[in-house]
Amino acid sequence: MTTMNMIEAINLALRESMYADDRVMVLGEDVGQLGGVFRATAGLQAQFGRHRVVDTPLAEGAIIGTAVGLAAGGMIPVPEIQFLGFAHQAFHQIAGQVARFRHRSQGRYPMPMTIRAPFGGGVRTPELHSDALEAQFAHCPGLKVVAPSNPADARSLLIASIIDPDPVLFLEPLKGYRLVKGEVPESAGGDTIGSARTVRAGDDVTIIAWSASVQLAEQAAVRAGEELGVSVEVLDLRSLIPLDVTSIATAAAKTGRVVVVQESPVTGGFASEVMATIVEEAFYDLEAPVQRVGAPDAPYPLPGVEEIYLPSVDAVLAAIREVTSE
Amino acid sequence: MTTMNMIEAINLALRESMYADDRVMVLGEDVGQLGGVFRATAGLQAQFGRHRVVDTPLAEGAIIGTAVGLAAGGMIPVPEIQFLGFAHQAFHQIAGQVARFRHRSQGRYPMPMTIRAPFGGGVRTPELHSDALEAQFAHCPGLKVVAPSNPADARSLLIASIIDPDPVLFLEPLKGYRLVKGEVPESAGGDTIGSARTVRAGDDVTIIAWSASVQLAEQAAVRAGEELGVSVEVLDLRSLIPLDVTSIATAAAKTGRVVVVQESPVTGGFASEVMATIVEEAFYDLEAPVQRVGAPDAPYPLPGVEEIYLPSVDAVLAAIREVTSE
Amino acid sequence: MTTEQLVDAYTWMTLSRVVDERAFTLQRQGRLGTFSPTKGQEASVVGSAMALTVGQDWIVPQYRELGACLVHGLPLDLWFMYWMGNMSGGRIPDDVRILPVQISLAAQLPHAVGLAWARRLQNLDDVVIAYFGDGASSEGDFHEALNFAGVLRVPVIFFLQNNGWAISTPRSAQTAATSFACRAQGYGVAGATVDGNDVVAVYEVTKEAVARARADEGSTLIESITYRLGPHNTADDHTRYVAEGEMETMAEFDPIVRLRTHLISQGLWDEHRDTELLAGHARRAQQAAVTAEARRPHYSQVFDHVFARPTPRLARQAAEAERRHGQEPS
Amino acid sequence: MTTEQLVDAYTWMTLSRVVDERAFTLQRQGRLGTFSPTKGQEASVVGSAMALTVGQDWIVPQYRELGACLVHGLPLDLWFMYWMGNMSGGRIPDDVRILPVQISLAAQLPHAVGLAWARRLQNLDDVVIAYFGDGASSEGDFHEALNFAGVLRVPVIFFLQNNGWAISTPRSAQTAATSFACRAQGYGVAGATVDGNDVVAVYEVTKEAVARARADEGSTLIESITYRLGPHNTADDHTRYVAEGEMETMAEFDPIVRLRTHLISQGLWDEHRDTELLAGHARRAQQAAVTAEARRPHYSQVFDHVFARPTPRLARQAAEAERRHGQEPS
Ligand SMILES: Cc1ncc(C[n+]2csc(CCOP(=O)(O)OP(=O)(O)O)c2C)c(N)n1
Ligand SMILES: Cc1ncc(C[n+]2csc(CCOP(=O)(O)OP(=O)(O)O)c2C)c(N)n1
Ligand SMILES: [Mg+2]
Ligand SMILES: [Mg+2]
Repeated sequence: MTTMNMIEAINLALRESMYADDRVMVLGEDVGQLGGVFRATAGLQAQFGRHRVVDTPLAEGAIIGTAVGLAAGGMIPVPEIQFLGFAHQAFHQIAGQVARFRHRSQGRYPMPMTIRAPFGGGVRTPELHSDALEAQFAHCPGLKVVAPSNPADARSLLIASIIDPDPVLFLEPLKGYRLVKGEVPESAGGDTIGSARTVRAGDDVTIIAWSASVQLAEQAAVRAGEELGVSVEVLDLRSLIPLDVTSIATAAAKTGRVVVVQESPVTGGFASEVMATIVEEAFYDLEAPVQRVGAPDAPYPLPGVEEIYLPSVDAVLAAIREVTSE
Repeated sequence: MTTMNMIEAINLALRESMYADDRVMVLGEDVGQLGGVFRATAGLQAQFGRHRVVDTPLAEGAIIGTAVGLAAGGMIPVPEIQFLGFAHQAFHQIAGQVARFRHRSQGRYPMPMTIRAPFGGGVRTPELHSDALEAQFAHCPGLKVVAPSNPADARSLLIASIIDPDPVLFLEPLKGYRLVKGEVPESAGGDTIGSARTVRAGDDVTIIAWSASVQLAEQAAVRAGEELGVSVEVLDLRSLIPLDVTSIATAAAKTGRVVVVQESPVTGGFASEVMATIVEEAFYDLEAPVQRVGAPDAPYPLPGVEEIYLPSVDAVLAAIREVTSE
Repeated sequence: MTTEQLVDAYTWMTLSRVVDERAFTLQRQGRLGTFSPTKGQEASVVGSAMALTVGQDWIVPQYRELGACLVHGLPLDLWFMYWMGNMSGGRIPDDVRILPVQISLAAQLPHAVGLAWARRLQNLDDVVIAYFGDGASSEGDFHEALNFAGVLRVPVIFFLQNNGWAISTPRSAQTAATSFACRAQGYGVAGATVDGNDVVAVYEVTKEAVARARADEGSTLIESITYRLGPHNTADDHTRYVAEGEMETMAEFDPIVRLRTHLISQGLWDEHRDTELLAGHARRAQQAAVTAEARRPHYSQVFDHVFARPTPRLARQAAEAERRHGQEPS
Repeated sequence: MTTEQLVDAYTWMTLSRVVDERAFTLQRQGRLGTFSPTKGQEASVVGSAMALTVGQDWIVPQYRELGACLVHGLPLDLWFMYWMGNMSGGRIPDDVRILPVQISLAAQLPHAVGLAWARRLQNLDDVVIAYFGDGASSEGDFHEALNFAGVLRVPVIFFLQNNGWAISTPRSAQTAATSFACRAQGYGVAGATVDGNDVVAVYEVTKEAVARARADEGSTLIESITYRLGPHNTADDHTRYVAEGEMETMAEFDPIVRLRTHLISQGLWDEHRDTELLAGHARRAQQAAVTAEARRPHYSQVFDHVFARPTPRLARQAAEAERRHGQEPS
């Protein structure tokens, strides 16, 4: 066991993956010489060379588009999008090409590819760098979407994503890059994409969250215990696609009182899918309406008001109060 | 009252809008000389001239991007995207620019713009022409999303969208273009964006749908009456953003048994938002779990199997049976 | 081009034309979906494809390059299946080096760059040719792909078929540039313009580009000036926008007529062989169409190959479909 | 440029530099967010902006063009507010013709085309200048915007600041083209290259482009060759990728030093005036920063101006925020 932050865990996973399989290569803006603007790819070019860690011209569409060709041609590309907001420049390649190539070719051209991108707010970035856009990508059939909340998962799920024969959008919580530290085991083990994990057991209320919202949920859980005497279970989805429907149903049924926390604007966010799934799978176990916590239906604002925009521990606590009120 | 199909109603609304306000202009691929590949803009160039109905080069990003500048410069652009699937090429302009310009400039640069695009399946198109992608756009704060199901609404809502001071993505059901006919009143009246409408009253089950799925819902409603003796109400959302939360809650509460029908793949589709809204607003009125009908979590396939992919009247009927089973 | 190659080119070009006609008829009968004929562009498509090595080099199509796919080994029945809406038609055989039909304009261009890059990283000297139109050249993907190609110095031939039209939009409204090929220097790649209705010229210019690519001298942008002799696709009515008489005038430059005239004048061809060839093509097209039609699409095409293994929810959806459609005759 | 204009240019350039320095300090103190200094590019930014008519023509910025915005009337306190993270800093006064800061690289280029198009449609002869970098030029938006500009023949000046870097990516890795300006002919627009550290040259070349644009002769792509004299932004450590000594060498071409030397040599300037000017700038920057800091952002910035009128749900969310934050001092 070693303690590391998210960035170190991601860097480790990349290094391990590149070491294990020399078809794995990294490409993107500033990933080589600089080692990434957050240093996620630091040292990789020195270790694996300029052919496997490539500073590309500045064009997200072509970063993903060439990765499609690289995959078709026998490589396992791991493109980085510097901030998820700029994956919009490549949306046609991600939704229309990456996600559909295996299906279109009926298996002839699989797309083993992992697109890495930091996302989410709370670190006072310029505009367009902080929006939590996962729901837009979770509705692109053929694409998997993985969103770890802690270093151990970041490491094991990134390795699993790169090994996975299908394309994965691997979302890294910007806020957690340096802030979230945790134990990472010696061996990456055989983690699998598509399984949620209970990160905290509890009896009265279930919070379902992913990525940076898991920390929010955990903080709220602690305070709910202390301030309200409410015992809270926290389920970390870890992956949105595939969605771990079974674990969601079990966790929801266990307490019958569920709060779903997302960082993105409420309307059309992925929490709505989680709620719909709970209605389908655990309706008769519900004791109260599922509560949803998220940002308002507005673009991510400038830093001056981001704390007002972002869901807070208080807001999660209020939802816990609400869901236990009847 | 005149009977017309969707295309004729849209063409009429464009003509009326251009006649009423000479800042309104149409731009896009093949919209001028040809009058659009579906003839939605037929005759407009002849009537309003080459400056107001413009055949652009083939680039969706620039069609939307120049529309941003046109709006900032005092025009009211109505860009057409030939098929919604190709709006992905402009996703960065739609989500990152069109939707955010008013907010970014704190009101200095509003974006009066209506982006028209046909979408949805059932008409045996080539790949990428038929996917129902509305959920991806309904999660772009700052953008309105309107999706009429019939000619009268297409006409009145398109006029309302063009008048609206904010940007609207106006989704036109490809399948309904010629197939769906209906009465259209002499005057467009003052329709408003953001209000749902009950298109069929009923007592036992509520179906909520939008765009082409409304016809599916209506057909299922008739059969449910005949075959199951179940009286079905149908609520046509007409607009996804703004969402008519009140009408959804009322319609759900009325019967307590709700089926939501969407054409898009189930996971992460807009039906999940409708279900989450029902849970938030009408949970205690529910008599049974809300049922969701949609396409499988797969890309829209080639025509040979599209009837298997698309939600069917049978599938809606099965959901009605399910929701009335307890 | 050798004499033999000239006759080969003529064979492929006429086969393409015959298949077009067959497919058009099938479309009118409701037995085949919307498709875009190659008519008028056969020299451009076939001449370029013949300059690459079949089985080694790669074809990255848009959607209007039947002849190139045939030259490189695509079974004709697969082509019919695809345009009949059968997803299995998209399953290109393992030993055929062609990427799937690309409906999204210019989206295939960065794929071609990545593919060539991958092969070079594996120390293989495959060359990639990517087809696209004058309209597609206005998409951002064109620019990004060519710029990457220049920087990466990959062996790609960007083969732009300037056929005068993007549906109803004339070339003159597509760009104010005097040529498309002149864009090459803006990316540090080679550029060339060629009469796309002259199969020999097309072959030669592509051959040079292939040689450069193979020798690691990088990419080439070739503008092949040709003409779309008919509607954009089976759903299009070109009389709404093509000036009266223009198609008829342009038909005089039909590359098939031109090559036939040349072959006959050189004593390499005659009426009799022509009749036989066309009859053979007709049989072959008919046969392929029948084979394709007989392979009814299976409901599972919706679910298979979305992922290597379906997600739990997709598996459930597939099981549900199996329950509903599994018994239907296929 | 007239003598007076030269001194004006020097005034704006030095003000830009002083504001950079002030902002850098504030950033280090945690009082201002991540921002990108103009340092080294002041001649390029100011010289070009001065070639347009203030109050009539339009500035379409990326994010590194403080000087151009100042020339065209942006109140300095708004600039500080914006980079301090106060959304009200994005509210450009009605009589100032500047579009908002654009974080998405090259996304503003089609906006500039549309804006110019709109003005022409209204029979106005405004000209638009759009700024962007060597890195941004690789985005698809660049290509699409220039191609539209050519076809529409709109009065836009595409002002590409080639400052050698896109964060850590050197110009040599950005494109294999020998120049960026040579791309102009691929769009049928005019092209020009200029020494971006020579304010007179920049002014002159832009002036010509403005004249062409105003005369309805279309757009120009200007490549201004300059150098980023420092890190990409306040979060960047350029020593990780800039060769040792390179910044120091390039500092010898600092456009401010160059212009000052010229002014002094022409007897138009002296040490005393310089000291006074800089002191005035420092006071002005300090004052603007203080004013900006005093205007605390109000919670309602999250909700206001998302739409003309909020959707019902957004209104509910705003009411909830009002309940939670409405009482906080602002
Ligand atoms: C990205 C994208 N936008 C729009 C379309 C719709 N569309 C199909 S073909 C076509 C014209 C293409 O013209 P060109 O590239 O010149 O090719 P050609 O059809 O002439 O071979 C259009 C606009 C599309 N398929 N993809
Ligand atoms: C579309 C997009 N992709 C990536 C980024 C992240 N990013 C910000 S600045 C920058 C480099 C820009 O270089 P250049 O265009 O040369 O402008 P400069 O900073 O040198 O002025 C990058 C990659 C962004 N802001 N937008
Ligand atoms: Mg064409
Ligand atoms: Mg730069």
